[in-house]
Amino acid sequence: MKIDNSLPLEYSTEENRLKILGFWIFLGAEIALFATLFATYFTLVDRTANGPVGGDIFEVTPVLIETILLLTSSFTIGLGINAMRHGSKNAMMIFFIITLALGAGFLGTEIYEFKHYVHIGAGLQVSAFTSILLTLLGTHGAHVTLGLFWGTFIVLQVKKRGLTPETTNKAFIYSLYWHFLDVVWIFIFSFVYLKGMM
Amino acid sequence: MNMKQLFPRGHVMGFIFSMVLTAVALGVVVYELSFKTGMIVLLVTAFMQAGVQLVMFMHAGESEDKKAIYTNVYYALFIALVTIFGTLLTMIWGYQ
Amino acid sequence: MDYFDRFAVPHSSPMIVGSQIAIAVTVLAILVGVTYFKKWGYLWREWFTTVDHKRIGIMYILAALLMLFRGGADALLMRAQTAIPDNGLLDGQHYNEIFTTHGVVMILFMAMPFIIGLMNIVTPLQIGARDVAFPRLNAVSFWLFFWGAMLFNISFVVGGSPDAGWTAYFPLASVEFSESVGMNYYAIAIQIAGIGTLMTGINFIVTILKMRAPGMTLMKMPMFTWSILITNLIIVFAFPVLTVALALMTMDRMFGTNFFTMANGGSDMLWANLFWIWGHPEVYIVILPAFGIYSEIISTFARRNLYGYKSMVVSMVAISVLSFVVWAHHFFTMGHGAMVNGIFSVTTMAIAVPTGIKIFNWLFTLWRGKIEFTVPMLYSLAFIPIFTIGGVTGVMLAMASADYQYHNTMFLVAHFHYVLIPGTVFSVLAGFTYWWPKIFNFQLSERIGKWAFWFIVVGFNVTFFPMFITGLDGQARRMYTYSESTGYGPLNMLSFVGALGLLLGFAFLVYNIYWSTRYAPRNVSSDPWNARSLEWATHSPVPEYNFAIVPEVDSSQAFWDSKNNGPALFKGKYKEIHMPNNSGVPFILGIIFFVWGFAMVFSMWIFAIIATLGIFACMAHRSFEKDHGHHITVEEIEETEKKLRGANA
Amino acid sequence: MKMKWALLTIIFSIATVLTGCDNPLAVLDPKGPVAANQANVIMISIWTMLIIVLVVVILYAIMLFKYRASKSSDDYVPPHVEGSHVLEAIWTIIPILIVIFLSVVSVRSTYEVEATPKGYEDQEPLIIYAASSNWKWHFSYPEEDIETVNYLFIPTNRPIEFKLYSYGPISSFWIPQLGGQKYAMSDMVNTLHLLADTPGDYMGRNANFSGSGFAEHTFNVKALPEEEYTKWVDEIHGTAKKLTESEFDELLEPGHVGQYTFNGTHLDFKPAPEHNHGASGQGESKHSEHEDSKDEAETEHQH
Repeated sequence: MKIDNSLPLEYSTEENRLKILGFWIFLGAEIALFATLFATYFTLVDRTANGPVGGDIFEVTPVLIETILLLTSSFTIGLGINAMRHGSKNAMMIFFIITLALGAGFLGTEIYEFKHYVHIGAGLQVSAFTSILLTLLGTHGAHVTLGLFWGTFIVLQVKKRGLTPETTNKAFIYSLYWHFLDVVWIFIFSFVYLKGMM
Repeated sequence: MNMKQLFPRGHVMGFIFSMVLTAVALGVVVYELSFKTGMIVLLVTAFMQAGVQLVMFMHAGESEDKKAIYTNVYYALFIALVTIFGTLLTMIWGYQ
Repeated sequence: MDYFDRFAVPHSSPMIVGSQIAIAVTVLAILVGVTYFKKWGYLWREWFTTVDHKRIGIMYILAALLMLFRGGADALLMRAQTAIPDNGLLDGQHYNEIFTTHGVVMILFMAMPFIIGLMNIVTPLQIGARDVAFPRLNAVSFWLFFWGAMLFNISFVVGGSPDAGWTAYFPLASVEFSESVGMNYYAIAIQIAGIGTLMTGINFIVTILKMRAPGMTLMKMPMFTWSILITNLIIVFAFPVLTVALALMTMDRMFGTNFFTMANGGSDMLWANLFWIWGHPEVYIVILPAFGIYSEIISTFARRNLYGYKSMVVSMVAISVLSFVVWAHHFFTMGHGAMVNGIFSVTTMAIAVPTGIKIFNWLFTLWRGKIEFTVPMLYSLAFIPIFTIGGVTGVMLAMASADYQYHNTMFLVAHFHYVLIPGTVFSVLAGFTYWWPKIFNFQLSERIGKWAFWFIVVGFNVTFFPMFITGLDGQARRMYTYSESTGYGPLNMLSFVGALGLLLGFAFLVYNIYWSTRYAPRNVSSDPWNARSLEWATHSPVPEYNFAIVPEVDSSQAFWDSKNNGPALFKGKYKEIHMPNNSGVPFILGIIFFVWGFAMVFSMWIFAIIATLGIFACMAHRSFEKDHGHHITVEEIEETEKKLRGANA
Repeated sequence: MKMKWALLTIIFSIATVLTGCDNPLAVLDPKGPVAANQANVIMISIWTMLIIVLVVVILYAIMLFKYRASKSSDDYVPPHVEGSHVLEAIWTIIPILIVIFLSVVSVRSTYEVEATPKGYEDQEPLIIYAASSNWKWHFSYPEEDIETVNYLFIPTNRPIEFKLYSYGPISSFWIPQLGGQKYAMSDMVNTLHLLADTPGDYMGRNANFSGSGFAEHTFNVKALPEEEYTKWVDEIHGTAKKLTESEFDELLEPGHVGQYTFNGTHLDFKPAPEHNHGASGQGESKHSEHEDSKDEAETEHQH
């Protein structure tokens, strides 16, 4: 395997560069996926039937906690990649573990939020609005859940195998995924919650 | 590694910036802006946040595939906007 | 036994029982045959676990041919049923199932895999690469498509076929109006195959962007490769929409959500909207590669370079953008005002411009050429006028107010068959015949091929042209019967006669494969058509590593140049080649997805959860796996090359 | 080449069939201004498209005839020609002009068919609610307070506004000789403007696939002069029985029924889903953004 030492490890082989570009294109597809969910959300947002409207059920506190947790985790994973580029395995692992902890905190808050919605009569089957609200949030939440497992695998691999072209490549791609989830959340935060509460 | 290496300026600034943008967006609810101004504020802050993530954290422009990556992102954005606004046009705005 | 009742077909008939028996016997015969001839090991090592793009391509095409006959049988039954008024061959329910599966099978399980198969075989060869960017992912794509297609096909004999049309409009496709598991099959099977397709899209974009031979800039890529790049771009951005739409459909049918329902605020129009946001780009996904194939073939057999290369590329890019902004023309009659209809009417007609540019460029590629009428060329030449009719009727349909009269009629059916058959079907038949010697090292018989061609072309026109007329006379599509007083009888009979012609044509095609495999001369040259692009610079059959030395390229027809005193393609010495290892995981993942899908269709949640865990286990395995591939040594390359050169000397 | 002649024959035979008079095709045999408008657009587009097809076919025939290998000498080597900016510009600009021309025709006609036909604006349109259920059509005449099933009587020379909706799958209301179709859906009401200027019997049907009974989902249309129409209405007032809710519910059951006539309409006890856009929770607090569009929709209807 040819390793180009002038580049960061995650870019150092041709295979790595293919994977990074491939993942960017995958993120393009993810944008289209979430755009479709948003389009559906905006179409159905007023179709509340006998169920509640957004303004009735949204609460600022949990949403703000989720936002801050996720934004911070996006910051820490950025620091993790920075540490990785400086070759500091330990710092990188610490930042990744913090990221995963913040992600788990986000997920916990979201689970609490979902339970709350079902409790106050805004379950999945109540109206077109609640169906798409929970589906949109749920799709993002499922991505985060998957990300937590993925991140754990990467931490384990870095611990065992050290910073190699493969592990750094995986970690970098994972960071792209995590940042992307943050971007999606920003749009959910703005156009689902804040717009709904306005 | 020292603190400066662990917490590079760009990342810290990006993080502070994203927190500020979140606070501004939150202002829409706190200050009960009109729907129109509120939407404008939200659009601006959301897209700026996305930009911060894309450029500062995701390093979209750092590799030899910069052009392909940006083309991909712009194309995706185009599709996203067409899907969202096209759907609104055919599902809601189009009916009288 | 109650548990097993759910697997019974709700609306059985002798025909279905017959098929159940036939399918069971065939499957058993295959299993026994493979065991008897001790071929399991061979199949597993050489095919099920392969990551070689050429073999994956062959498997795609085999599956597509199978599906072509499944969809073709459906079509023939439809034409037979409507050949005479008040016919009793099929009842309404069966007819509905048949046209639903005909549409899904032909578009998603025939046209798409056929095209993906050709692009698998040809694209890496055409850009001078040794494989695709992610060979393992490529195998996953194939097996997801394959098992998705199989899942869809068993609906016919287990639990009941989908019956709400390939467009599956709500509320007709809801549990309320379509109680059997048929539409569950639709939602789940297409989902599985669709995920595979999305991965193919990513894979080929990266392959084409990053793995071209040195010197091959974007504007020096062969036109087929260009068409594949654009096609995959559309795949990547259109398929996620389908993923979402099908997921919402699944939730509506299984979990009681209210996206498209009639109660609680659901919107049936939204399904149509999402379906066509994917559906219209999908049309271009199956048409653009055809444009690429024709560009290659016409230029080869006119013995000329492609006319207007740049405008060909620009028009394709324009089509890819426009394809995303026209979808509402599929439901002009849904009641949005004149403003919306006007906008989509204009964007739709605008597509005619880049398409027209391509037609004229092909015509001028013939200009001052030296045209040879081989079978691939015949299909390409037949395409031009027939597709033009398809295209101009498309413009007619794009006129919103007139569409109120064409919509849902046989006129529309005639139009899209006039686009898709010369566009997609002719092109894959042409490409299949054209690239056949590259894959198998012998040519298909030209004589039998021409018989097939003439029956298919004439049969096609006789089948579909009358539909333009019955459509304008008010015959709606998807009617299983009509009364004699409507006067639709004679023309429908004519359609049926044409369909029989098509059947004969395809019979010749199969016979050709059989005859040529047995009797055609072997050891034809590695460039039997005197062609122009890089895939013909390889040996036939192509060795595992494609190119012993990576070619250096200077134009879009580098091989032609090198044959005509241009610069040599292969410079330098053999070096060790790194190749990916085979893997059984993609195949197993495909089967797990099949089990998952089957469990989902019948709401057997425990099995579904177990299968889901299996899918995650496969992904985790991949994450921890260390697989660095293998190396082919210089000695091995020398030996292979010597053998292949000897064979073709 | 045989193909060329085959094609030319086909094209001219279409032209003859389409314009032929002995047995005209329904869509091209309009009996009212809306269908006439659409037939006109169809003919304009056919003739325009025929020009394009002819240009392509002629060029095609020339190329195939002149440049086949059997006609050229063995040592002829076709030249390398990149393309021609002039020619490529020609076949870009001319299609653009054609598309612009057809766009104008299309958009203008689309606006026309979405309004009361020209020359009849001074008349009060007759409003008929056409509701589909599997697999029947229910026609309610609120003005006359009568309801029919599976058949439709209309006065000639009076604009008619059909209000379309459905009690089941999406259906498409279509009377080819009076004008194009439009969808009837469960959560909103669509408006279709039609007018018959010739008395006669016409075929009407659901054109959109709606399940196993779809093929027979048809209705008969009879257009009568105004006075005969009034006579028919009076007759019904005298003879037909009153439509009850239970009877209507029974009619909604899936299946095929014959023709029925009633006094009174189902609108009294089952109003059409108007001004609704499927937001079944009407009157609940709405987001301001959509409130605007809703208000507009409402005022539009009052015009």
